[in-house]
Amino acid sequence: MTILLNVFTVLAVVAGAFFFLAGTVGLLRFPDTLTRLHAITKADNLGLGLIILGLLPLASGPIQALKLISVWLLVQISGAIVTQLIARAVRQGGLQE
Amino acid sequence: MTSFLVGTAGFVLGMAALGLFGIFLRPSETDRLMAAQLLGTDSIAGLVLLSITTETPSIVDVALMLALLAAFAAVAFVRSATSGGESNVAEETRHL
Amino acid sequence: MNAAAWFGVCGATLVGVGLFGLVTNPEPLRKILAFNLVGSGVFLMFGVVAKRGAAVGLGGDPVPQALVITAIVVAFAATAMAIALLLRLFEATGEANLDSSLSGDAKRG
Amino acid sequence: MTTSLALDIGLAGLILAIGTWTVFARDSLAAVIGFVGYGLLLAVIWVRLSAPDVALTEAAIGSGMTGMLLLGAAARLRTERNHATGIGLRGRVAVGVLCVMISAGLAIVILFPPESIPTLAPAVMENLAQSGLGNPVAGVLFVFRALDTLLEKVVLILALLGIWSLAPDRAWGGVPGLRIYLEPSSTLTFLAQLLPPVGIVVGVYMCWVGANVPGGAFQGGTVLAAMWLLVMIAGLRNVPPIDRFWLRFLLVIGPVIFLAIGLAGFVLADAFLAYPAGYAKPLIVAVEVALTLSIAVTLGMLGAGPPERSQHS
Repeated sequence: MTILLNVFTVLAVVAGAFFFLAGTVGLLRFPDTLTRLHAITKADNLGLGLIILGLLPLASGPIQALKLISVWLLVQISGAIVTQLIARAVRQGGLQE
Repeated sequence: MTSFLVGTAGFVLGMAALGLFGIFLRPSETDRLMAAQLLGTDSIAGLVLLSITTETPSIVDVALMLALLAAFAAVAFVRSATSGGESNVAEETRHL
Repeated sequence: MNAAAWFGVCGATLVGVGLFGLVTNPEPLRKILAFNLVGSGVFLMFGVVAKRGAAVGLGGDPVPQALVITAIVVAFAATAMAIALLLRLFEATGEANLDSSLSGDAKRG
Repeated sequence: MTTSLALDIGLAGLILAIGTWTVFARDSLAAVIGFVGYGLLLAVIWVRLSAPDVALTEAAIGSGMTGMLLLGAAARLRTERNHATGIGLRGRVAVGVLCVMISAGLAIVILFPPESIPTLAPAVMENLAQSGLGNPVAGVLFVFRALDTLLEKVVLILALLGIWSLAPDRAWGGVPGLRIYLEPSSTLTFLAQLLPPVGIVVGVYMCWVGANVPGGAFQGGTVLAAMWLLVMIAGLRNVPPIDRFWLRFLLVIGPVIFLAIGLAGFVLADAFLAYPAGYAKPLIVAVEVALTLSIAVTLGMLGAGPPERSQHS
């Protein structure tokens, strides 16, 4: 059982790290501001989610696990909204592209 | 397992560094703001990994704090970017 | 060289970089940033001293750590005050510039 | 453990690069954004230095509140062209040499520690049990060096007084000129409705656990202040005029209770800021709760800036 859980952790964390890589590559390679915004928000939130999923079996207790999940939810919500605000400011010309 | 997770934390922060160096060479405000966002998410991931590896539960609290407040600074910026150029008088009438 | 020493050297370098910015950069906002950089460099060195004092099951000496917390708060208070002064200066004169004699030359240059 | 060492060296290098960027970047807005990232990384470094209490403070202040103030200022000054000419090349070189020497001196001091490393950790742990607290840093802040902590709160209030006194005469007692987001009912409204309940829980939690694990009044108060500012920026609540009684009451309640307990120490425990035996923990928790409220209001008003409109206009 422990080995199985460890394999699960390693797989999920590696997958998460891959999405962080994808987010950075997207940020560096995508052609314009809006696509870059899209790349970092989606890929990084997914990466963080996978890493946290992988770490859940290692959490010291249910409260710790709950905290980990709420960190992810917070990043998810605030990241998505901030990105939308940035995108809107760019479209209205408040921010320089 | 411990060095694997620490290594992943290093990798994630390395990705943030790569993104930062790529972005800071571009002359775009939005890209720079994005790079700060990227660093925020990556730091949170790094902290969560370090919390598990060092078995210090309070580090997750630091991650929680960053998750709450990193967005806050960006909101403050977007607000100023959309209203900063206006004169005081225009804003005053808006409030009345 | 252990990890703490690396952070110590990093803190020492940050003090130097911050001082350089504080002296050479003419923009007040940048001076505020540089001032914060010097501060955080000093705090990091304190943190290294605290880390070296780890004993009796603690990760570090709590006295310097508590001092750094107080210092961060005081540095924030100073920064907030400085920013408010700068914005007021900008509002009053239309320029965020410390050197009043420069404002005439600046229009030419 | 070599992976950890590599991580630490990488972190040190990265923070040095970002710090250097904030000094040498041509555009001040870029420098300020760099500084926000610098604050985030600094929190990670404090974790690596086994100082989670400091990491929490740095995360709250460095990336959150300072970031908000600096980004707001940079955006307001964005239209400004700075004409100031810096020091000439010769001066720069001289300053550079001096700074390198200062850094080198500090680095030498930090690289060659004394034979027996001084530490107060055993002394703190020995006496901590008397206070009933479990977090040594909270013990230092509220028992062993309580005067520092009291004065730190006074400094915050003095800074707020300084900022308020920048108000023009006609606006005295009026509404702070916090720049709000100009689009009502946008996605920001949603964020400002969703985040504060979570933030209030986290803030109360930070204050509550501060006696035993990393956390405390300051960290909790900062989260509360950030949530208050978020609600005001989104336009869901008005910024209160600074002459409101409740506002001023909340501003001073923490330091006043702290000072009252400190003065009572003269009678009850023979020294200023000493706690009577057996009552240390409940008294400290009471002080922390009051301080959390005061800090939240002080930081919120620091973020809102000096009054700009009189409330009757």
